[in-house]
Amino acid sequence: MPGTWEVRLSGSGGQGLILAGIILAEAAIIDGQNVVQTQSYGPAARGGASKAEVIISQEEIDYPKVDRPDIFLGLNQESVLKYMDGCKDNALAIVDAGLVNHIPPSKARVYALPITETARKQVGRELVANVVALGALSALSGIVSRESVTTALLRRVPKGTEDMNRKALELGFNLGEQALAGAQAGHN
Amino acid sequence: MPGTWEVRLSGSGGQGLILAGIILAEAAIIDGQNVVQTQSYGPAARGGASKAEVIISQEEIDYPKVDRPDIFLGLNQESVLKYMDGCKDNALAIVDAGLVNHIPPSKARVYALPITETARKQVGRELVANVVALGALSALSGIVSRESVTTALLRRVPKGTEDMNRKALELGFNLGEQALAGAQAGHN
Amino acid sequence: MGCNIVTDLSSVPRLRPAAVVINQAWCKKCGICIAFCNKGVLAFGEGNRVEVAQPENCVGCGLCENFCPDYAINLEVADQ
Amino acid sequence: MGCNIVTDLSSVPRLRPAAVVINQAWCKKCGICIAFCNKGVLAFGEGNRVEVAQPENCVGCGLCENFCPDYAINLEVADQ
Amino acid sequence: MLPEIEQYFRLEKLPHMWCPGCGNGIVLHCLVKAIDKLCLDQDRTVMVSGIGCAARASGYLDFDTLHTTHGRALAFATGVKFAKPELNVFVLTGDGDCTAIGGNHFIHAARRNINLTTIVFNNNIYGMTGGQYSPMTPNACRATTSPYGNLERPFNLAELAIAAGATFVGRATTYHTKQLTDLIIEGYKNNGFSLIEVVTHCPTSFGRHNKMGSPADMLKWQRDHGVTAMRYENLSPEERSDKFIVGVLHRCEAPEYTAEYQKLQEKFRGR
Amino acid sequence: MLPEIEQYFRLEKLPHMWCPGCGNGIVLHCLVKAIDKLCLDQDRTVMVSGIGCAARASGYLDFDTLHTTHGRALAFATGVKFAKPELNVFVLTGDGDCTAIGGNHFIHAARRNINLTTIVFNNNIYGMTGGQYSPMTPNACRATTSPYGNLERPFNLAELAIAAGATFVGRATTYHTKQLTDLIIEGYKNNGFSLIEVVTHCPTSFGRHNKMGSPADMLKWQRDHGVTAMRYENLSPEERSDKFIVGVLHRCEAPEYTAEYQKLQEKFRGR
Amino acid sequence: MSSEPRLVQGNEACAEGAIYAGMRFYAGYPITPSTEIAEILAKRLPQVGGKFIQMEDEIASMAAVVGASLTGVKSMTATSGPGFSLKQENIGYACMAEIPCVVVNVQRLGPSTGVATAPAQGDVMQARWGTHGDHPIIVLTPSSVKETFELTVRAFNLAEKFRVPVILLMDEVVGHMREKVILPEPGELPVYDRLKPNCSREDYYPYRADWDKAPPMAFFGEGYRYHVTGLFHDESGFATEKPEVIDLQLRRLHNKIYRHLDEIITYHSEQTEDAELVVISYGGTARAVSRAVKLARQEGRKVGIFRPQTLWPFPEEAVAELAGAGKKLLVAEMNYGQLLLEVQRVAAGRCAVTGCLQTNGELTQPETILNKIREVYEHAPGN
Amino acid sequence: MSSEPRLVQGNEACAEGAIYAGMRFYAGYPITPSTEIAEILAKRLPQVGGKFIQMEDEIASMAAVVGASLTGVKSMTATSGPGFSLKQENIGYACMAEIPCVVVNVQRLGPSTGVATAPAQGDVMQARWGTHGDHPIIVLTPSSVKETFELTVRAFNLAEKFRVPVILLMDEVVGHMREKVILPEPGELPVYDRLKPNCSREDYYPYRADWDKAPPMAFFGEGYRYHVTGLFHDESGFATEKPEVIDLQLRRLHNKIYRHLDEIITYHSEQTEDAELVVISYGGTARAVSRAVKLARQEGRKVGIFRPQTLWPFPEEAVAELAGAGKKLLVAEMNYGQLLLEVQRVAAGRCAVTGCLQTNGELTQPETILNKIREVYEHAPGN
Ligand SMILES: Cc1ncc(C[n+]2csc(CCOP(=O)(O)OP(=O)(O)O)c2C)c(N)n1
Ligand SMILES: Cc1ncc(C[n+]2csc(CCOP(=O)(O)OP(=O)(O)O)c2C)c(N)n1
Ligand code: SF4
Ligand code: SF4
Ligand code: SF4
Ligand code: SF4
Ligand code: SF4
Ligand code: SF4
Ligand SMILES: [Mg+2]
Ligand SMILES: [Mg+2]
Repeated sequence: MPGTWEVRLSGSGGQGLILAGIILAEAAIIDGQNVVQTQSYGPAARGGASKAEVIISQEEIDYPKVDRPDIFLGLNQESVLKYMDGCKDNALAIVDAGLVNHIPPSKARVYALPITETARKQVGRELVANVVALGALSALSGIVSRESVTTALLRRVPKGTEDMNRKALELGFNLGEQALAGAQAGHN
Repeated sequence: MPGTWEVRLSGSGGQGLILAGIILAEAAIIDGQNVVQTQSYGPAARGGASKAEVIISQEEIDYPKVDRPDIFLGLNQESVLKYMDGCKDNALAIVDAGLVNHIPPSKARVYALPITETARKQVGRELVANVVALGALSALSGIVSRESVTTALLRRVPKGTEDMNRKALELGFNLGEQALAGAQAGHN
Repeated sequence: MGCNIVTDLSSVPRLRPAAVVINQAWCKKCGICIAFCNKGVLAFGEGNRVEVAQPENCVGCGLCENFCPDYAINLEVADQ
Repeated sequence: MGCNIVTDLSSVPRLRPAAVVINQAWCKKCGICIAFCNKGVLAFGEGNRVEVAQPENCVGCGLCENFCPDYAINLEVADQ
Repeated sequence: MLPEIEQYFRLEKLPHMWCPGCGNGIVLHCLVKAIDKLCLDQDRTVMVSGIGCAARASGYLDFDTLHTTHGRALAFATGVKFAKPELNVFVLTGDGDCTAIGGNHFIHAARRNINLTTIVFNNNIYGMTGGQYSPMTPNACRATTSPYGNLERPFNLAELAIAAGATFVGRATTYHTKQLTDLIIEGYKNNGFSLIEVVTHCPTSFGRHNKMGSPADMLKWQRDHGVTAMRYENLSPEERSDKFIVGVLHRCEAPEYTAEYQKLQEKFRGR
Repeated sequence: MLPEIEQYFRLEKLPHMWCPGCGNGIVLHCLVKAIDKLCLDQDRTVMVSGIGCAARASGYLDFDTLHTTHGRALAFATGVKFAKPELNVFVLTGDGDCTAIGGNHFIHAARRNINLTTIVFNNNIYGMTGGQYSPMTPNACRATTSPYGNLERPFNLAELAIAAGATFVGRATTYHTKQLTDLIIEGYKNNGFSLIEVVTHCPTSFGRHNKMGSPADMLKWQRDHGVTAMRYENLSPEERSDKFIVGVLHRCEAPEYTAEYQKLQEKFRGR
Repeated sequence: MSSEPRLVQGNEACAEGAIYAGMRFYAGYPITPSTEIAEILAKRLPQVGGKFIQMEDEIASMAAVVGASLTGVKSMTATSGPGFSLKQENIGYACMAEIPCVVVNVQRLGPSTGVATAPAQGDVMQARWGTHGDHPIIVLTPSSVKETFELTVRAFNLAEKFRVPVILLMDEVVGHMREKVILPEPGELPVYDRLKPNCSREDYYPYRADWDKAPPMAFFGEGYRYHVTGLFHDESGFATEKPEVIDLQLRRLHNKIYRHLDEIITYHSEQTEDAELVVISYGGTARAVSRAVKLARQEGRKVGIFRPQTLWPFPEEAVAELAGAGKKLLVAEMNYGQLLLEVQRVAAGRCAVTGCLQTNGELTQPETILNKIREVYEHAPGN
Repeated sequence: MSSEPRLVQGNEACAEGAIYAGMRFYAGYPITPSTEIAEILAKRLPQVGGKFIQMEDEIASMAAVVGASLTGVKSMTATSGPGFSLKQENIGYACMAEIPCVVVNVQRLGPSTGVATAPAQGDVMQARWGTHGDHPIIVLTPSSVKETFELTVRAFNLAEKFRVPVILLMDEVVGHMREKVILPEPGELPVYDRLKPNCSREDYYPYRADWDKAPPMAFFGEGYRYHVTGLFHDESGFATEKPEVIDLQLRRLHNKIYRHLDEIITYHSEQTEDAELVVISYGGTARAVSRAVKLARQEGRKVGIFRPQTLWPFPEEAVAELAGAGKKLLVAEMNYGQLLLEVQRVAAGRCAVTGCLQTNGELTQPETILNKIREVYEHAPGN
């Protein structure tokens, strides 16, 4: 479909990917787009590989699942192996540099970014890795505007954690921008 | 159907009509007949009107319910009003002389016999009115042989009550035979 | 109307009632009233009908009315 | 085979074990063993891996093994 | 029947369908006497029952009456009471209805301490279906499904209710009519879950299988075996073995469920 | 894990699916230690569980294992045990599984005193479905369906079991592993219905909502709040208020159901 | 069991048939009009070395039956509508975990409590579709006391062979009716026993079988130490969420039934060859139909009767053949038209399909059916 | 509720739609994938003056809902397959006693425990036939988050108007999906309130109504003092066993639904006029069908889509029309072919009817449907 982005966010159960998907979707709504968000759970959504998917489009969205991602995020090894498959040619793929060692063969443009490390070292909470990732993803793809994603984020996070989250998002934006400017992680 | 007897026994819940029906059916089996026995219960089979039906035939029996009785027994007023309806022309109808006052219009040959009274006064237990009735019915109709009904009765009754039951059955036979000999209760 | 009654009638020792009345339409002939009447007032009659055989013995204790499972006994108190 | 054991090993004060072995494939990094080791033997390492940081301090008390919900710790007793 | 309590009956439905001598009629009599003494508003009082002989009681009483499915009376009643706490809700249930298929709803209603006055007609049998043993049938008793005598032990219903959280528990018999009426009054007044167990007699399905004699004999059995707590105290263990206590067995305070919820609503309404 | 107990696990199924730090793994550990000490025949021992996180336990144990429907483990287990009394039957069930939807089967299994060793993994929450309050969630605690704090009172499960007829009742925690192992041994040895309640910790669905800290913190909470009966006796009422007893809580004798039935069979066989 | 003719009730024939088939475990909860089955078995089972237990409700009864069956004992429960509704979740469990057992439903008038003692056939569709999720099921229905005995034995045979719960769908008419019958001697009817694995524990996969077969079943307590669950599972019995495995296992569950229709489906068909109109009926209603068909024939109308003993899977082929031959079909049942829907589907417009339906709590009378026969015979469009 | 677009989950739309419709009583027991409905309502109901209670199981939940509804409060429960099976007995009670309420079933993969988080549509027939005895039932099924809101409101309107339990049959796809929606303002959607009697207590017969109508319903506690039972009852509400009364009352129960199909049945039909092939689908699957149909049209194939929002009573007339016009019908659903059976029945041989069925726990992909469309379009017999 024209003007449609299929986004797949994946990682382990506790990494907050559904929340990231929701924020991304809400940012797209602020931008005036149509959007559908879905997820898939493991046996009890603990550990392992889980995913959240977002489709963003100017058109009405019929089929709600992502078949062939335009954008892929993989925050742990298992989810990359399980869910990266099927990316479109030249899709954008972002993986956690610290937690992912192997990448399946793909024609995607792959960026390995220190997402979790940034969250742990620069924000002090690994928990916000999802937000860092969201920043990086927005910056690299331009799929949602910086303002919208910031607004959407701040609406969703618990009171008292706004600053921490804003910081995580900024760090993510920076990671993304640096990556855009710098070296691409190479095709393989 | 040729050679088929449809028998309906009715009375109140506690009068033992189902047992009477079973004994009648078993007597017919001893006589080498085919037989089907059914019953209908009230809300909880207590008091009111209940009925047991027996079809006796040389043929195979398909429909198991009695539509138009050849033989009708009514041991209380309510059941006579509710179930006597539908008797065949010239059917045999036996009602309890003490407990039944009104008989609906019918072309049956009606006998009003002191069944319960006989049980109470001559056997000393109202409980065996059903057996008295069975005796009278057999004698009046000849539907089952005297030996068979006696055998069937003695197989079914609790140990220790054989004599009482045999006596009740005899009294019933006598009631029936007297009635045959004597006056018919008249058509109405 | 219970709401106007200050003490429960049944707990007040009654005057000798005018009559023990059996509602034959409701009576199921269970015999409880007969068994519990200490004064032999009640008895089975013809066809097991419960009858007030000895009305003069009744002391209005209300046991029969109290235990009748079918509300078939009324103690009708005489107008004062 | 429990059936050949007369007294339960875990209830007998042990010899100083040769090694506390962590099965990293089963460990879920919950931190219970670290919190309950009174001797500071265990610690989180790189990427929250549980490491036997001070093996020499271990007294073989077995608490870590006992509380590990994932059976990821074994106290391997030295051959006598 | 006292003329002043006739108003609580649907007279046109009488005589009721219960067997001659069945104790259920006596329980109902006591219930309406209690309601009369309590001066309850007939229009704001609801009777909820399950399925069984006892459960047919609701049909004879002139209130809003709800005859539900087997075992579920307390769950339906929870809906009624929670939705409209200003209604007085009585639950009329048999021993099978309440303690067999309905056992779970019973312990949970007690645990929640929801303000339901529950009267269990305990005739120690499934009467309606013709006399199978129930969880309240004494050990060794005969029933159509225990032709060789019941192998199971019955519940001590009062203890179960207390353990589950009931805040009022009492027991009476169809012989102890005055006590029964009083217990219903006390149970109603308790702001929480109240159990009143009534030992009643089923001459047809229990008595007959267990040679208990006439209905009157069964009432006399109750008279001779149900004793007050005080008398029970003074009995020897042997004497106690076949006796049971009649009267208030338990009473305590605990927050009532619908009231707690109302507080919550007041706090968060419009938020 | 001690090498000698590895044989009781289906090692290829490990690591189990429970969350990091979940207490269920500790309970299982104690269970197999008990089984080992009891020298049970692995081929003649059956594990029956319902549905929930705890109920997944059966899949990790190398016996005949039966993972049933939610709340019904005890009813399935009754079928297994009654049909083949020579089998050792353990029931592994969560607090929701056992006391919410399964409450009726629980009180009836206890009443029948059927020889089942029942281990209730009490984490005070429905873990599997993501943290709704259970009948064992303490009053005022938070859960996804009690966002304003739980209005209900929890069961005292031990008292409920005793009132219902259980002949052995004990309680331990995932901290009190030695006691837990011993209780399972004692419970197994009891010829009748045995309940072992294990207070376990669910860091994901209970701990998080109620600010209980890390899994280790939750274990420490158990250490500090579970006391022996003897210690409990000596505490002041205030000190008692947040404590619970760990150890054997009840023990008595009663006929066991399957044995009673076997007697009946012997008596009437061939009649 | 003697070869003397006896007066036997339908419910009694069910109980005795079950014992004949080798059933030695019964768990139930009383409910009219099925209660006699429990009452008879409470007495009989201890005599034949079996077990009877009255559970706290129908859910527990169904659960206990499954548990018992896993120990290798043929197991059964009996109930009526309200209890049948309650058993549905665990019937689904038995389908999923492939546990042989027999569930008897002696139908009464519903919905809800309805009329406990009134005949009806309102649970035909529920017997097929009562539990959630897609599941195959076998449903048998008898018309006489003798057939009740025989179909009870068959129900166990099919349950054991295909490792499924089999529903014996009786109705109040047949359950409470007494007839003269000669009960079969031992050996007279075939009795099928469960296939057990003959491999070692290591080689045993409890859910490994050909694409259309039920796997051999080890008994609990015999050393196979396997896992049983209501979750989707692979051949080893352990839970899986792999789409291809789910697909395979679910397909096998269906195939093991639908690829063996010849073994499963039986029906009774009489005077259909020359018939212009065939009455399709079952259970108690079929007894009235027999009479009505006789009377219709006496009137010179060419009428036949088709009576499925297997309701589900529906004898689709046989009925399609009747429809294809252009015979008018009249479905007589005591409900609002349930099997009628299936007959309409199968007829696929090839013939007129009409219902003779009655739901007033009374057995349909032969006259009612005869009148309908006359009406359809004369007026329904032929082909 | 604002007219701002929001990201809303299907389960949330159900909860909010219920509140919009006036629902103020919820009783439930958690189960995946329906649990969010309960969680949201636990929070929201106290805020709007409503009541939320978590019951001990699904049976109790259904019972409490009926009890609450009798006091005049619009009531609801939500569950998934296993819980839906358990609720069946009391759903039948609500049918019989004519108690308005809404039962949500967010379907997951069955039978039995199946896979709790996997999408499926295996409860379509159970929703129609799950309880014992003959009973009419209304079943609605949404395909999007917005439609979930709207159909929840409709479900309450129909429940209140016809005094029936209405089943809102969702699936995991729609329940867990989040979409951008603008929730309706108050007043935007019609909200129907229960008809109360306006007569005196003496003149009130709780079950007296025209032959095809639901009677007005008095609330408990308002002085009408009437009787409610699951037994067959006459117009006064009291039990009866009179055949003619039973017949009359049961007929009215059916007629009040089947004589008002125009008010009850809605469907969405797109590009069917010129279509040679029409895909019939619903719920989550219909989303994949939409895509597939677009692709098929791009390939030049004349394909349309027919999507019932009312599953039961089935839009028989509309489908018969398609069949009559000789269009090929393809039924796409996530089960073994359930609605397919009904479509076959209604088509009555007038056109080719094929299924595109998937039961592996995954939402059918548009490609799968497209391939099937191509196959049927090319090869199925025309007429
Ligand atoms: C689900 C269900 N199971 C079983 C029944 C059959 N049934 C009706 S009443 C009853 C038992 C009644 O016993 P109890 O509650 O003690 O009442 P009683 O008749 O003794 O007063 C049973 C088993 C039913 N109606 N519904
Ligand atoms: C009939 C039915 N209702 C509801 C559910 C959903 N469900 C699965 S597990 C569970 C609760 C589990 O709680 P608990 O037994 O305490 O186990 P835990 O997960 O906490 O160990 C529920 C409600 C179900 N599977 N089946
Ligand atoms: S107690 Fe009542 S019902 Fe019984 S005999 Fe006396 S009056 Fe009649
Ligand atoms: S009131 Fe007392 S004395 Fe009079 S009849 Fe009744 S029981 Fe006997
Ligand atoms: S207790 Fe076990 S699982 Fe937890 S961190 Fe230590 S070794 Fe790992
Ligand atoms: S055995 Fe004891 S001392 Fe050694 S590591 Fe474990 S807890 Fe620490
Ligand atoms: S069967 Fe028993 S409980 Fe039922 S009405 Fe008769 S006596 Fe009463
Ligand atoms: S949710 Fe709770 S109980 Fe379930 S596995 Fe996680 S920690 Fe354990
Ligand atoms: Mg009872
Ligand atoms: Mg739990």
